[in-house]
Amino acid sequence: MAEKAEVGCARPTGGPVGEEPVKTPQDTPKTIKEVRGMIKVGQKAPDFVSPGYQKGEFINIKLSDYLGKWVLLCFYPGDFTFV
Amino acid sequence: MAEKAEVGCARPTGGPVGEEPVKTPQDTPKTIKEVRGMIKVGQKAPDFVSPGYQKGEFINIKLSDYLGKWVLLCFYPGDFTFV
Amino acid sequence: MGAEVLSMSIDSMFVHKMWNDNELSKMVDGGVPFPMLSDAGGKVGTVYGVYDENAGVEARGRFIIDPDGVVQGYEVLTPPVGRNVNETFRQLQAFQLVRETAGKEATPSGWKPGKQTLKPGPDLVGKVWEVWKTEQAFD
Amino acid sequence: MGAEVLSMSIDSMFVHKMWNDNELSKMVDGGVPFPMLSDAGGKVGTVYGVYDENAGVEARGRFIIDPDGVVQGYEVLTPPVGRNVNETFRQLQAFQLVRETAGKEATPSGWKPGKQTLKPGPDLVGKVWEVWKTEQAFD
Repeated sequence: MAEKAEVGCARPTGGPVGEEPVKTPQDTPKTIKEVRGMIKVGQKAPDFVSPGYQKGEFINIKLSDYLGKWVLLCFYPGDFTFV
Repeated sequence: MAEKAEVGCARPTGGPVGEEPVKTPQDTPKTIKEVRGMIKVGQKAPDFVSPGYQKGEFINIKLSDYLGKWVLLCFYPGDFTFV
Repeated sequence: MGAEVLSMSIDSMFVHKMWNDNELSKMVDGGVPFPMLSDAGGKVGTVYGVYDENAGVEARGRFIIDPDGVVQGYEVLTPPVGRNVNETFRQLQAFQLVRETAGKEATPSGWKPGKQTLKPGPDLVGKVWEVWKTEQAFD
Repeated sequence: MGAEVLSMSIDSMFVHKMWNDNELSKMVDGGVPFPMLSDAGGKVGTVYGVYDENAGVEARGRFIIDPDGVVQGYEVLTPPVGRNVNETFRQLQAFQLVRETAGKEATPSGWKPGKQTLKPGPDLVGKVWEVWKTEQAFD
């Protein structure tokens, strides 16, 4: 699930992967523009790949590798912050 | 704050009011498209007008009339549902 | 509780009245006190990201809006799972405290009124573990 | 608890390691067990609506994703207010129950494991007040 990463001098980065969110045919063009990229319950979580750190190792994670499991994805403002 | 509404035969409706969300100058066009209309913490709640019912009266509400107060805006799937 | 409540669904205000009179007034003394708003067609719900075009209904979205009209927090759940009103109160009280202290105090995970806050500043960087314990998030 | 945790911020994986080693391992025995992901530039956070371009950091967004990869619920808070981990567990358990019963049971406001669920159906319309009391949301 977590692929171990080789680490060089460049800071690695990740990003969203896969198709754009599905557009339902009955959407008007205006609606499509407004809802594009908006997260909605009942719809697929946008897939992504991301480098990370876990238990002493640098790894690469792809969200879709977690299909079949429940996932809690938690964003936060930053390391060494207070809350 | 809540303006009382005259009720005729047509079912009244409301909708968002005011300007489009502010675009920050450093956004690339791609980013603007993706974030447009997306709710974000730390940014203004989109204003709207809406008809409603309160304590025996039909009313009209405008969100921006509540400036100066904390507001809990709660959506739910529908009247006479179960949860 | 220091906040105005507005509820909203795609039901008309006529249906809101019927629901209040026929069911909710049997659950809450005197019926629903706050405005029950009607969002026919989901126009407002679309802007707030809670309208499901296929089902034609709105998800359980809850938005905390401060006195400047700024969204401080929100939560969205699919229809079968109900909210936790106590958690909404906890968050509202936390946002009100942060606003009253102009950001001088922050509320750590699991904070509720009466529990310890944190006072962010350079001296606290890397030292949160000295003043705040993980168990405090759960007591 | 039946879910995989992924955390994400704009910090690099090198900073994640330092935070784990120098502070978090003093708060949690053995350090952080789950992957701490790095979202430099906020590209993933932008798609999830939690990235603040002006501050260059991400808000406290928390997304519950089911085994089909579908978002069942989410919550976003501004930085000064911490989450309530117990509420996240409550919601996760509620979504898991709804999935296990294939929607035959729904969890009313304030539900937690062991408390009454509702079984939606035509007979229940307008009769929730007979089987479920508002106080149950708070006990």
